[in-house]
Amino acid sequence: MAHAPVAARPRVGVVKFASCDGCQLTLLDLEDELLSVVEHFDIVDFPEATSARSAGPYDVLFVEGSVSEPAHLERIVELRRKTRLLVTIGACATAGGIQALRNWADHDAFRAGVYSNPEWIASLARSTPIAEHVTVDAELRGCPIDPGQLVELLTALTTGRRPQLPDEAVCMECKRRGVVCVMVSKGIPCLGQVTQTGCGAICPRFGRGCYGCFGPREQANTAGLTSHFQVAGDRPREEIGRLFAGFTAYSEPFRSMVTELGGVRAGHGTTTTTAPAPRGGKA
Amino acid sequence: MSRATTSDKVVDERVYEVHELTRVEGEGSLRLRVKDGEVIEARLGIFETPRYFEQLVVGRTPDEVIDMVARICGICPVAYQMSAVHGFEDLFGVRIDPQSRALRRLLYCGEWIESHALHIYLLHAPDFLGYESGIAMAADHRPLVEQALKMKKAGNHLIKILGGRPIHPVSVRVGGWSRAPRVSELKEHRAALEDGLAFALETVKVVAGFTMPAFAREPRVVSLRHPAEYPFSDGRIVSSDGVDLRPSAWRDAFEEFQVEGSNALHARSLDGKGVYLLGPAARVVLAGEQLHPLAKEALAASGYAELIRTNIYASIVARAVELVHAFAEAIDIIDAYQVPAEPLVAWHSRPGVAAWATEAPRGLLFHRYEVDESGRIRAAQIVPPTSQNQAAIEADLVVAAKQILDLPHAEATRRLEQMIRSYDPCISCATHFLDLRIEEA
Amino acid sequence: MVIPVSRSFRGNRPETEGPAFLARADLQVLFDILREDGRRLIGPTVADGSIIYDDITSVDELPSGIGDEQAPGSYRLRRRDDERLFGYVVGPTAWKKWTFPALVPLTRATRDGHLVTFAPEQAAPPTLAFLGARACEIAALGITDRVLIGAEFIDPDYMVRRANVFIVAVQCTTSASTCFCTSMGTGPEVSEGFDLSLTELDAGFLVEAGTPAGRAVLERLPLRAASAAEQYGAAATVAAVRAKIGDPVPADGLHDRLLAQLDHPRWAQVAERCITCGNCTLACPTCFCTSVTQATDLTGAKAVANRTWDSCFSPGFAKVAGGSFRARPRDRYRQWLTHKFATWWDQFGTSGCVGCGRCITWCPVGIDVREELNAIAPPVARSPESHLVEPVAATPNEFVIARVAATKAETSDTTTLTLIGGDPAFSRGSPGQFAMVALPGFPPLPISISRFLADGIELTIRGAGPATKALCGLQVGDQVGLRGPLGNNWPLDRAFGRDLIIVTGGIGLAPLRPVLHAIIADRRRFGDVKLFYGARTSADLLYRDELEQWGKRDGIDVRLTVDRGGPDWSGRVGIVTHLFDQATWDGSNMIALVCGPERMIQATSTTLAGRGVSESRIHVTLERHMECGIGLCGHCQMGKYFVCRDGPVFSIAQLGDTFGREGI
Amino acid sequence: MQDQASLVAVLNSTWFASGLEPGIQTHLAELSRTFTAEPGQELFREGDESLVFGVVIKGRVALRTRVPERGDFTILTVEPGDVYGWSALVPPYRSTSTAVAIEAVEAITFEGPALRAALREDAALAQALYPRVLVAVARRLNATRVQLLDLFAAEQVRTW
Repeated sequence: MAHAPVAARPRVGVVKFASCDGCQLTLLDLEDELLSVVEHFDIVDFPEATSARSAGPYDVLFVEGSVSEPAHLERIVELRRKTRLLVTIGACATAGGIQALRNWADHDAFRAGVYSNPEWIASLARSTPIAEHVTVDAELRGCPIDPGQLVELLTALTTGRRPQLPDEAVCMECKRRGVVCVMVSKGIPCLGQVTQTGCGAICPRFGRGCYGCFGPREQANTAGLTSHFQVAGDRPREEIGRLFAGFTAYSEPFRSMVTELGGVRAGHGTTTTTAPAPRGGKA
Repeated sequence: MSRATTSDKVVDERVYEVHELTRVEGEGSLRLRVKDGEVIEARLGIFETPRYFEQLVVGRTPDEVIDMVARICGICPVAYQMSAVHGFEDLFGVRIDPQSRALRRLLYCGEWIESHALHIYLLHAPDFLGYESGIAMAADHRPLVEQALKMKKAGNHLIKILGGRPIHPVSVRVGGWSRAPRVSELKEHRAALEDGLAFALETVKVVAGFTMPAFAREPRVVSLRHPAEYPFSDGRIVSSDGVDLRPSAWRDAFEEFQVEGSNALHARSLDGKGVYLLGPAARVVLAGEQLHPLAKEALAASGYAELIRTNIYASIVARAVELVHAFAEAIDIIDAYQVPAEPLVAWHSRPGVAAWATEAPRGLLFHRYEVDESGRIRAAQIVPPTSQNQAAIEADLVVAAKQILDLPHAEATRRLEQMIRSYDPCISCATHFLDLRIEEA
Repeated sequence: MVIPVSRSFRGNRPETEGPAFLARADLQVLFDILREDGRRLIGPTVADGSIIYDDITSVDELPSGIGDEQAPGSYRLRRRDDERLFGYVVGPTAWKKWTFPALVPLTRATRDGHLVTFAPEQAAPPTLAFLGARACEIAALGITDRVLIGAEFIDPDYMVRRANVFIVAVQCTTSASTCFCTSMGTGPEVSEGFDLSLTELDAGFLVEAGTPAGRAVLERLPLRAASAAEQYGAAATVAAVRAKIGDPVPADGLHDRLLAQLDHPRWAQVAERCITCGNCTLACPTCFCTSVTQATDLTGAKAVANRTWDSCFSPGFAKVAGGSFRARPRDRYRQWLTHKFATWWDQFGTSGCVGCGRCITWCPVGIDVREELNAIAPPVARSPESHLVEPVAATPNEFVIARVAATKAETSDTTTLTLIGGDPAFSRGSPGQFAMVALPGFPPLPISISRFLADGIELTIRGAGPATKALCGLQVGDQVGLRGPLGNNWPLDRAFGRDLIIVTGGIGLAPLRPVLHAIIADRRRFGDVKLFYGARTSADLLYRDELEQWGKRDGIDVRLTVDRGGPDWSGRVGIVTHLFDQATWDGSNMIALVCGPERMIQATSTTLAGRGVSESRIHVTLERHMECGIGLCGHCQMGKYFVCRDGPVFSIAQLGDTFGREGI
Repeated sequence: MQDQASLVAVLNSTWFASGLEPGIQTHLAELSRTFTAEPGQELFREGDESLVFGVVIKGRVALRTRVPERGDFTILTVEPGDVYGWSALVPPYRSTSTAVAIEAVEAITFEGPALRAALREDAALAQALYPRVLVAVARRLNATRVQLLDLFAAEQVRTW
């Protein structure tokens, strides 16, 4: 027939690097689809879910987690070699994850601050996204990924079409759902305008500002937003920096904002620019 | 960290080794060396990559910390949010609305359901029924697995109603909730929870029917205990041998230490009594009195009330009993729910130490944060249940070793893996580190 | 109970046709009557720190004594010092939420082996009553009517939803700092487009009927004649609002002035502040741009096409295979503003803005359109090319089924499909028109018709992406969904008795192939006919056999050239313009038809001009991102045209200076 | 060798030399001669000294360039009316491509050195001719640019 799926029953692998396992868990959280997913996909390697193992090759490989220890470096290249379609899932794999905040810090200070015997532990100075090391065919953003987008990707695979993953702002999702803008109506700083949607605008729906876990959208005007926060919102630079210093901090242009504004304390115990004592709840 | 320690080729030595444990959360390995019938090495190796959370939170605000520490674990993010938020509210003297407190318990119910259902059916049951995975199990036991998934979904959906998504929910804030659900939202989910409860009760029967490998050892157990409720986030830290502390005072009785060959720190008690066990079995033993009546009945009927003290394989029964409790209490909370008058109460930061322990699905989870004058974190310590259980696991490996020597090598190795899964180890949780500078400070 | 009460008041209704007075205490009666008539009441109520329009059943749910303070990028509720029920301005979300929902299922499709089905979703909308629509909001509904049901193509979903609404207007007795209805000529006075109108006074409301339906409801209300004082008071309040708003954006000549400023440095400056988040467009009561997404199940056998609100601010909105036509934020801001205030007139004979101020209030960074604008404009007539054939499946959600009768591989990546069935309308189509072609689960694609048959059409498709590759992969017997024939045609009649030159390259020959068929069928009516055709390599030339025939047999001067000459190729090498750079012939009596990449069209029309072919005689086709094919989704807008509906064929003169300009 | 009149006529028929003043046309005609080539005949070779500047009257000339290990590639074909060998007028007077007749070709040619000398001595001739040479070269340049855009190339087709 017309459509050309990747394979009749694609051989699928699910592997992890540095991560919390939440994104691969999202696959197991597809409670309604899981059993029919395994009918259409041959899950050959998924350590968290099955003892059956395979060293590949894979038609589709879902990669969770960031590259953050020496062994990861060869491992990802080796996996890429055995894979037709490599799909990165989640903020760690697509952006380096929250652990990438260490990329602004002194790694040795980090380790020394953490270990009695740092020499026993191997880890890289930087936590980096998979795409910094190998070609990635598709990425699912988010911390964690959105189940709906995962299903969309899987159905696109079986249908043979391009997955429809929006490149627009979270704001679009807010407006479509009739969520009242928390920034305009409550003055809550929100990254929704510069963040790629896909989450369903969860944070604004729950009375919070978006904290960017789906990462920067295409052409995110972070500089424009920052000057608005500074001028209109009268917020200190470092506080704005911490907004960007989240789960996708290492993706440009968030990365530049963190570097420029601060927000990550380099190493242990160092002090930072003064900021007012925070007020939680309703002021 | 060496991911594949190749087995030495000593003639009279047997090595049982699993280079990459499966059906556990995170990356760990098992190595057991037996020489002339004597165990000379028993190790649960953890090579999950360190992510330095205790360092990442330095300089951040309490609400930011709640978002960040959730990312330690995709299976039990709520637990991390709970230990952190209760610690901060304890330090800042925040009194949250009673309904907000009820919602916190409800959120924990959701996580226990999701985590226990996942572990019982997709990770652990395949060991007892002889399958490589829950998915493979579905081929022969489809209705069972479908029901299990339904049950799991009911838990996930509960978290979604309260926090927007099952993994890393967003609404837990110091002072309560960024948004409290409408009564109708919860009521709409009640039916699914009723179904879940029914199948949870069935589950107790199912797992009680499994053939448990023989195993006898009575470990020292530790958990929270509360006079009026089954322990989630409140009560006192108690042990089977008389420890009795405020949830903030974990360090008065316990400490963490680093072991070579593991990315996780082990924990031990300062009184030198060594290893202790956390988790469903420990809670049922220490706080069984506060189990929901339905759960109590189910436990009694299962005939495992005593056995779960001594046979680690039977922890799956304790887990099923807690599943019943979580569903039953969730329904009670929903029936009594009214929207909080003030979902988010105002609060002000004050410097000091914010410390608290709550009951993650896998056991006691302790957080400790030093908050500075500007309301930022100066230092942090996070002690997850698995790093506390690690010593107990290795101790039990030694006991188990003696019982599997006559089994064929592969079967023996499988049995050891099954035993490790009985602890539901959460390895990505375990991979977090004590900041020794706090000790010096 | 209500009805008896209202009956008992019948006698007291004023004889005069002047406005009547409804006591505040009796407003609930209006609620009850409307609900008894089976209507869901949508009105203002406080939720989540703002006044939103939502389901309400009782007067108690109205924002009694609550007002709103709006400023660029800021909205706050405030307690009023009175108990007015309508003492606010406009809410965050426009009424289009109900008449033009954010998500509408369009089509359900299935595939079973060769067979496909496409079933349009039939909207069964609720019967609604809008309570508290303001003058600007009613004007917005009027504009959307023109856009979505006012032209030759209609949005059936909108039509039914709109028809089901009963409108209770409320005169503005207060205004926000963001209001500029006065400048847009839409308010504050409500003068038309309502069934009932209310003007709020402290003690109650002046009530007027605007339609028979409104009159019918009015007659059931407990009313008394409004006193002169009440009438004066009401008029005075509204007048005061007008005075307070003033005329922030003087509107004379705005259209022309704006379009004369396409290169103004301000576009770049505002783009530094604009986050291109799209909030302004989705908050706008008249923005109607949409996109269609496909939802399939794991088997791919079932698919639903859903239409969602989209925005010209999103990077993907104007994307085609080669990239986006509005790559820079400044392009997108200019597109939005010039469309709202200028080209909207050209397309729909009205402004696209009603001055409600939502785009100002709900811009998170507080960009104020009024600051960005500079003055006023009279309408200019739209200049669409009329359709020769009434297309089939003319709404975005219908398709007719056609069957693949033959497939022919033209080149390594290009295939010609012969589609039989569909509808006779296709065979009556005209050279240059295109069809929307759909496979379940794939986005429908606009494909030029490359041959008209008695009982079907041919489509020549280049497999560039998954969807086009899927079409190229179709086998004989497979079915597809079709809509069309759409778009305008090559103006062949203009070439009667004249010389004709056809210049094209690559796949661009496909839409011109029917032109050649038409010429050959009636060769004598045309003078000298040239076909200059370029391709990348000789292997990329389409319709090889036909090309030869046209040259040898049909008296057409066929000249081929390729960009890359391989050893096997002894023909011409060089770009198409090279074919007549050196020519000395005179183009003053010549019509030119040009199809190809925009850059190639530019080079060609320049060279043609050098040969004396005037811009009004050079006809070209433009490529844009098309989704609906009938001017309802907004993607393919280019200045005052929708390329799908007003094109794809345009004369260079028609395009004017927008042609070849970056970011239009 | 044809007579002046017919040469002038032929020159006049070409885009390159049409509409020149009679005087200049005569002068050009004196310098020019007709030239014919068989299919396959090589007119000049890339890198050699460029001796001939020509205007194609009939047939087609392929301009080829050699890519090491890929062989000869036709970069352009010269059609009737167009010029070839412009490098005969521009230092260092070396051919930038190899010219081969791919059909029977008739052309009018000028000896490079002679034409250059004439252009040096006859200011009027130079004034009339150089702009046209310039236009011819400019057209080449523009055409080459468009060719470089590779407008008809299929954009790379990825799975997604």
